[in-house]
Amino acid sequence: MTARAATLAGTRYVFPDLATLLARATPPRSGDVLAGLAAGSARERVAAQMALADTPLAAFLEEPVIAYEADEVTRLILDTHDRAAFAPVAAMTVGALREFLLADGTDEATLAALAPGLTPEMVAGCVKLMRLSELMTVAAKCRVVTRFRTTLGLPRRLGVRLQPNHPSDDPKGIAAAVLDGLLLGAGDATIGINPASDSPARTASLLHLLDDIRQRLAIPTQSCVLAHVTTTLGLMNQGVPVDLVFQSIAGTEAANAAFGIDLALLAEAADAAAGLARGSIGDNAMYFETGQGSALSAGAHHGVDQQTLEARAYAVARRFRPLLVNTVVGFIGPEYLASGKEIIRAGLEDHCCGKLLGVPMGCDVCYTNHADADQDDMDALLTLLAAAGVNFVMGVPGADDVMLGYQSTSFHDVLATRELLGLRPAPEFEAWLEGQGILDQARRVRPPEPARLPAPLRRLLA
Amino acid sequence: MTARAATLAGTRYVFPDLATLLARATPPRSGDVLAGLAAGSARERVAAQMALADTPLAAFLEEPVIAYEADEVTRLILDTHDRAAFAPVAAMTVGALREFLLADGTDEATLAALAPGLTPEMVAGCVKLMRLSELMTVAAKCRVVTRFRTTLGLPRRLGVRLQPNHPSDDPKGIAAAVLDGLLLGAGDATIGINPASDSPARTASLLHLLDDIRQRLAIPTQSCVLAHVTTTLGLMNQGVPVDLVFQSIAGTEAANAAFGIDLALLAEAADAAAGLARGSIGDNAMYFETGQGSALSAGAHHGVDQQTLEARAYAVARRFRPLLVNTVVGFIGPEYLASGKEIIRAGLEDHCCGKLLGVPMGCDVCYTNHADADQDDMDALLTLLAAAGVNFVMGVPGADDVMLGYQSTSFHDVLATRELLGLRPAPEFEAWLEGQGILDQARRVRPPEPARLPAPLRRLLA
Amino acid sequence: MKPPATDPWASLRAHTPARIGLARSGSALATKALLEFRADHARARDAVGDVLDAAALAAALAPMGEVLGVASAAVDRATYLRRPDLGRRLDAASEARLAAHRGEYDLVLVIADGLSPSATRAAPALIAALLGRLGGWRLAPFVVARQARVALGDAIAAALGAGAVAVLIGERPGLSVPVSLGAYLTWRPRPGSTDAERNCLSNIHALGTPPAAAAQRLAGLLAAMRQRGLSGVGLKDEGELL
Amino acid sequence: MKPPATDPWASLRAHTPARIGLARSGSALATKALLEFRADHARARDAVGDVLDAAALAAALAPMGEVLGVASAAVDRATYLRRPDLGRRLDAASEARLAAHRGEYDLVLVIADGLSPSATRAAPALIAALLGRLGGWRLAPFVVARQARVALGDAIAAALGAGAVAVLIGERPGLSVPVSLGAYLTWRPRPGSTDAERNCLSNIHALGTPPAAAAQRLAGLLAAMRQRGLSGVGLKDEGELL
Ligand code: B12
Ligand code: B12
Repeated sequence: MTARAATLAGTRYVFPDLATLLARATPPRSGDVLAGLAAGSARERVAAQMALADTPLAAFLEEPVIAYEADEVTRLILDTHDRAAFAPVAAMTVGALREFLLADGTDEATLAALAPGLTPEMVAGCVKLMRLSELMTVAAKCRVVTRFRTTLGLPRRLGVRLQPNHPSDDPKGIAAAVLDGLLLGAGDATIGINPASDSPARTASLLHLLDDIRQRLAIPTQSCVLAHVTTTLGLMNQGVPVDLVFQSIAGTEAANAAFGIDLALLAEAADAAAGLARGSIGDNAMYFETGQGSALSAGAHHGVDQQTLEARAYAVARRFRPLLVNTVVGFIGPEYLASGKEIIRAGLEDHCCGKLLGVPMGCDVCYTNHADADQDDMDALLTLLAAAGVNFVMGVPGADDVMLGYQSTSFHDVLATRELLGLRPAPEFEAWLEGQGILDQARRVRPPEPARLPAPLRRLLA
Repeated sequence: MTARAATLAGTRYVFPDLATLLARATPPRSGDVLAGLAAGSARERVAAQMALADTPLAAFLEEPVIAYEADEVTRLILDTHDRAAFAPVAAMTVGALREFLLADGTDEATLAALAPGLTPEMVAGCVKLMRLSELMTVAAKCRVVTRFRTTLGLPRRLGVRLQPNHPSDDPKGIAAAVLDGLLLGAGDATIGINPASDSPARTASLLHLLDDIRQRLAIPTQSCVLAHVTTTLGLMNQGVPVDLVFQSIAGTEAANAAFGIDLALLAEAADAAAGLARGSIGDNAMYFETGQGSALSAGAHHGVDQQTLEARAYAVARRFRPLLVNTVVGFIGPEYLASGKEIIRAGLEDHCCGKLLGVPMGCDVCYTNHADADQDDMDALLTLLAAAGVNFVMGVPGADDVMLGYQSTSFHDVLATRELLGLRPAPEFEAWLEGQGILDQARRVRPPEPARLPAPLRRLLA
Repeated sequence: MKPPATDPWASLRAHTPARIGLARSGSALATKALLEFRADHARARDAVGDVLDAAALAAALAPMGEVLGVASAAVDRATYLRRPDLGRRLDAASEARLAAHRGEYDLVLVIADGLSPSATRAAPALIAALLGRLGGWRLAPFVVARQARVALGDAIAAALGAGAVAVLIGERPGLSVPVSLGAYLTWRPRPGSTDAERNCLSNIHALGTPPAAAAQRLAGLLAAMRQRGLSGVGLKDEGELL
Repeated sequence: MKPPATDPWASLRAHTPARIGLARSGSALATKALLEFRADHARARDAVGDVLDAAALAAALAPMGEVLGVASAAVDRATYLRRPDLGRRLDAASEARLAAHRGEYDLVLVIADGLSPSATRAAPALIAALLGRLGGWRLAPFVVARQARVALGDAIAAALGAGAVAVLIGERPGLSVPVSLGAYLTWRPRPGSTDAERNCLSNIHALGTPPAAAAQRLAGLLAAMRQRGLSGVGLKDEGELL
C-alpha cells in the first residue's frame, strides 16, 4: 500500500491507502461519517481530491481496496478486467480520466468501448471529483441499451417500472394498481411487485397474476416478482412463468452473504432464466437492485466508502447482462444519506458510475419518512436524472408505497418529466399505449373516460 | 380582514389575515423565520396551504396585504389590475388556479392573456402550493419575449448576462473578462458591469468602454453599468451612451425608499431611456434586479413573507416593460435563504411567478460563502431553471465574482447546460458567434486557437 | 379535472390503500390530492419521533408472563436514527438486567420500538394469539426494547441464553400506513447473525396481515424452523398455500 | 485540454484577479481549475468563521487616539449570521460604555468585523492616512465593534452624540478576495437611517482600492458630505475624475 498526500494552505494531509483516500475524497454524506471514514473538514476533503486526481488509474489494479483473497467481488473485478479496452486510458491519472470523459472527442462509441476496461474503483474515484453538471454530461453521453420484450435505454426515452405493491399481496389490490399505472403510461421497464410475503406459493400466484394480465392485454413488457433469488429459482424449476429474475446485490462478498447470495447462485439463476428464453426481442433477463449503505448496514464494508462499494455492486451486475439495474437511492434511510441534498448527489453519482461501467441504470428516486427530504428533492433528482438520460425510474401510485413504507416517484411524476423534457416510453410499449387510445394528439399519456377504453382494459376497471 | 382556518388531524389552525395565511403557507426558509412569520410546524404549514387553496382569488383584490393608502406598490398593483383579463379566473380559488395553470388546455396564449389579470399576491399564493416539478411545468408554458438588439425569451434559447466585474473597475481587467465571456458564448442578454465605485465619472468611462467594444466588434447586444438609477439618469442627460437603465427594486414602497427610489423616479428613467431609442430591434430598455429578503433587510416588509414581496417587485418591474428582470436568488445570504435547498426552491418560485406576471425572468443562480450551499446546488438550480425555460442567467469568469464576493454561474456552466438540454443563444448573437468562427460543427461554442480568431477579437487578446 | 361523478375507481379502492385513480390536472395531481399527501407526510414524520410507551406495553403483556425492559446503546431518538450500530447493542444496565434472568430458553419474544414505536400497540394481541400455538417451547420473559434495531434481538437472546428469537419491531412509517409491525425470526441467534439467517413477516397491521393471521403464520414458521434446525434463506414459508 | 504553451491569457491575467482563460475539457473546467476552486471555497468559508482580534486592532489604533470596544446584540457568530436585526443593535453593556463617552463630535470612525473579521487588519493603515485629511473634524474615540452590521454605526453615533459616522466593515468574503473592507458613510445617523442615506466605498484591499487611495476618496466624500449637509443617493462621488 502506497500512502498518498497533498498539501493545502500549508497543511500536509496523508492518506495511508487507496480506500482511505477514496473515502476522504467523497462529498459529505452521513453513511461515511457513521463508518468513521469521512474527511474531517472541507480542507481535508479537497486535499484528498487533489491527491486522488493525481493517482494513476493503474494503481487501482495493483492495490485492490478489498483484498483479492478475501473477496470474490474483487476477484470478479480483477479477473474480468479487459486490458485491451483499458489501454487508451492506461497511462492516465484519475484527474485526467475525468477530463477525458468530458472531452468533446469522447463520444458514445468511445465510452462503450472503454467500459470493460474500467473498474468500479476507477469510476468511483473519478466521480468523486465531479460536480453534478459533469455527472449529467458524462452519463448523457453513455448509452446502454437492453431488451427483453421492450427496448430500454434508447435516446430520449424514459422507462418506468410499474410498482403495484400491496401490504398483503392482495391480487385485486395489485391489479387495481397495475391498471392505474398502465393508464398513466407506466410499465415499459417492467411490472414488478415486491411481495410482502416470502412464501413461494404466494410468489407463484403473483407471477401468474402478472403473466395473465400481460397476455390478456397483450402488453409488450416483462413482469417480475422481487422475491429472494432462491425463491424465484425454485419456482422456475417448477415451470411458473418467470420473465425477469430479481435480486438485491451489494459490492462485497460479505454483504452479499448477508443477503443470502453469492456469485455462483446468481450465475445459476441467470442460467436458469436464459434457459427459459421468454424474451421476444432480447435476452437480458436479470433485474438487480442496489443502493449506497447496504454493505455498511451489514457490517461488511471493509473500511471502504459507500459510493465506491456501490460502484462495485455494478461490477457484480454487469457480469450477468441485466435488463435493469436500479439504485434505490434514498431507500434505507438517513443513516446513509441524510438529506435531499445527499440523496440527489448519490443518485446522480450512481447513475453515472453505472453507465460508465456499461450497466443499464435506472434509479428509484425516493426517500423515507425518517430522512430530511421531501417531494421537492424528488422533483429535482428526477428531472436531473432524466436530463442525464437515466434508463428508467419507478412508478408508484401517488408516490406512496403502501407496503415498503417510503415515497418514490409516481406515475404522474414520470408523465410530468417526460412532458417537460420531451421524453417518451419504450417504442414497443408506446405503440401499445397508442393502440389502447391512451395517447392524445400531442402523444401525451391522457387516458380517456373509462367508457372509451378498449374492452379488456375497461373490464379491469369494473 | 377575514380570518381563515383549516382543521388538520383534529387541530384547528386559524389565520387572522391574508398576509399571515400566505406566510404560514410558505415552504420553510430562514427569512420568514427571522421575520417571525413562518409556520411553527409542518402541520400548521399544511393547514395554511389548505386554507389558502380554498381562498378565492378575488379576496386578494379586496384585502391588500399592505394597505392601499400606505404603499404605492399596492396602489400600482390594484390600479393597473386588468379586470377583463382576470375574468376567466375571477371565480376561482387559489387551489383551482393551480389546477387551471397545470391543465392541458392552458397554453402559452392563455397565460399571456391572463397575465395582466393576475396580481403578485395571487401568483405568490398559488406558487406556495406547488411542487418544484409544477413550478417548472407552468413556467415552461409561459413565454415572455423582449428585444433591444437581441431577441430574448424565445423557445429553446438560453441567454447570458456577461458580468465582467473588477474590484477597482480597471478597464483592462474588465475588457479581459468581457473577452473571456465572448469567446465562451456569453453576452447575448447584456454585457453588464457592477461598478465598484459610485462615481459618475467612472460609470461614464465604463459605459464608453463597453460601447467601444460592442461597436468595434459589431456585437449584437446591449451594454449596462449597474450604477444607481440616479447616477445613470444624470449620465443620460450628458449624452453618455446608455443602452439599458439598471436598478434594484423591491416589493414595497418603504423598501424602495431604502434603495433611494420610487415609482416616479423609475418612470423618469424609463422615459429618458425610451427617448434615446438606442435599441435596433426593440425598445425594452430597463434592467431590474430583485431577490427575496431585501424588503425584510430594510425593515420594510410589513409582516408579509419574502416570497410574496418578491412577486410584488415583479409588478413594479412589469410596469416599465423591461428587457431583463433578474432574481439574484442566493445573493444576500443565509439569513434569508439558508441552504442550497432553500435557494433552489426560491429560484424556481421566483422564475415561475415572474413568468406568470408577464415579466422576462432571468435568474442569478448564486450563493455566498456564508450560506450552506455549494456548486452542486448551483448545478441543480441552473439545470432545473433551464428546463423551465428561464430567459437568461449570469456568466461570471470561473463562477467567482471578484468584486461582489459571491459565486454565480460561469461561462462554462452555461455552455454545459446549453449542451445538455439543447439550448442556444439569442439568434442575433448566435449568428455573430458563427461569424467569429467560435462555433464548432455541432454548433457548440468552441473558441479556436487565438491565432485563428478574427483580427479585432485577436487584438483584444494581445 | 375532477373525477367524473361515478368514479370507476371507487370500487377498486376497496382492495388497496394505495393512492390509485387520483384526480389530476395535466399530468399533475389535483390540489386536494396534493395537500392530502403533504398532510400525511407531516403525520408520518411525527410517527418517527414518537416515544415507546413501555409502561403501557408492559402492563398489557404482564398477564401473559414476566416482562423485562431494555434499551439499546443509542441514548435518544436522534442518535438512534443516525447510529444503527448503537441500536444493535445493549446498554450496560440492560445487559446486566438480562444476565440476571439467564436460563434455558427455546425462544425469547422481543417487542421493539424500531422506527414506529406506536406500532408496538398491536404486539400484545399478536402475542396472545401466538402463545396458544407455542406449546412445546420454553419461553424466556418478554423483553420490551427501546431504540432497538432488529439485530438487538441477537444480543438479547445471547444474554438470556435463548435458542431462538422473534423480534416484533415497528417498521418505518409509511405515508398511508404509519404504524406497521414486522416480525423477524432467528434460529441460534448470536451477535453477528446476518439477515440471511433470519425469516421475516412484514406489514402486520389491519390493512396488511392482521395480528391474528400473523400469529398463525409465525407459529408455522417457528415450527418449521425448529424442525429443520435453521432459519433464513434456506427456510421458505411453505405453510401458506393459496 | 491544456492551454497552449504560450498562454495568450497570461498577460491579461495581470489586470484582474478574475478567473479568466481557464483550461477546460469539453465545456467543463480542467481538473486542476476545478479543485483550486474547491480549495478556495473551503478557505472563504473559514474566513466567515474567523474571530475579530479586537485586542490587536485596539493596540494598532491606540497611538492614534482613544479606542472603545463594543459588541452588538448578536451573542455569537452563528447568531450573527442568522440575525442581522441583532447585529444592528448594541448590547446593553456597550450602550452604557458609549454613553459614558458622550460628547460633541463631528464624526465617529467605527471598525467592524462584519462578514470578514480579518479584513479589519487593513483599517489602521487606512485610518492613519485618513486622519491627516480630517483637519476641521472633532473626532470621537475610535469604536471597535464585534458581530456588527453596517447599521450598528447609527446606534453608535447616536449613543456618542456624533454628527456623522464612517463604518469600516469586513465585507463578505469572496473566493479570490477573502478579505475586503467596505466603508459606509452616513450624515446625521440615527437608528432607522436607511441605506439610501449612506455612501459606500467598497472593495478596499490590495487588488481593489488600496487603503491609502481609499483614505483619499473617503476624505473627499466626507468633505462633500459636510459641505452639502447630506449623504446617500443625493451625494455623488464627484471627487474622482478619470
Ligand atoms: C429497509 C429494508 C431493506 C434494506 C435493509 C438495510 C437496512 N439497513 O435497513 C435492504 C435494501 C438492504 C433490504 C434488502 C432486502 N430485503 Co428488505 N426491507 C426493508 C424494509 C423496507 C424496511 C425494514 C424496516 O423498517 N425494518 C425495521 C428497522 C427498525 O429495523 P432495522 O434493524 O433497521 O432493519 C433491518 C431489517 O429490516 C433487515 N431486513 C431488511 N430486509 C430484510 C429482509 C429479510 C428477509 C430479512 C430477514 C431481514 C431484512 O435489514 C435491516 C438491517 O439489518 C422492509 C419492508 C417493511 N415495510 O418493513 C423490507 C423487507 C423486510 N425486505 C424484504 C426483502 C425480500 C429483502 C431482500 C431479501 C430482497 C432480495 N430479493 O434480495 C433483501 C435482502 C435482505 C437480507 N436478507 O439481507 C421483504 C421481506 C419479505 C419477507 N417476508 O421475507 C420486505 C418485507 C419488503 C419486501 N416485501 O420486499 N431490505
Ligand atoms: C449584499 C449587497 C447588497 C444587498 C443588501 C441587502 C443585505 N441585507 O445585505 C442588496 C442586494 C439589497 C443591495 C442593493 C444595492 N446595492 Co449593494 N451590495 C451588497 C454587497 C454585495 C455586500 C455588502 C456587504 O458585504 N456588506 C457588509 C455586511 C457585513 O454589512 P450589512 O450591514 O449586512 O450590509 C448592509 C450594506 O451592505 C448595505 N448596502 C448594500 N449595498 C449597498 C449600497 C450602497 C450604496 C449603500 C449605501 C449600502 C449598501 O445593505 C446591507 C443592509 O443594510 C456589496 C459588495 C461588497 N463586496 O461589499 C454591494 C454594494 C455595496 N452595493 C452596491 C450598490 C450600487 C447597490 C445598489 C445601489 C444597486 C442599485 N443600483 O440599486 C442597491 C441599493 C442599495 C441601497 N441603497 O439600499 C455597490 C455600492 C457602490 C458604491 N460604491 O456606492 C456595491 C459595492 C456593489 C456594486 N458595485 O454593485 N446590495
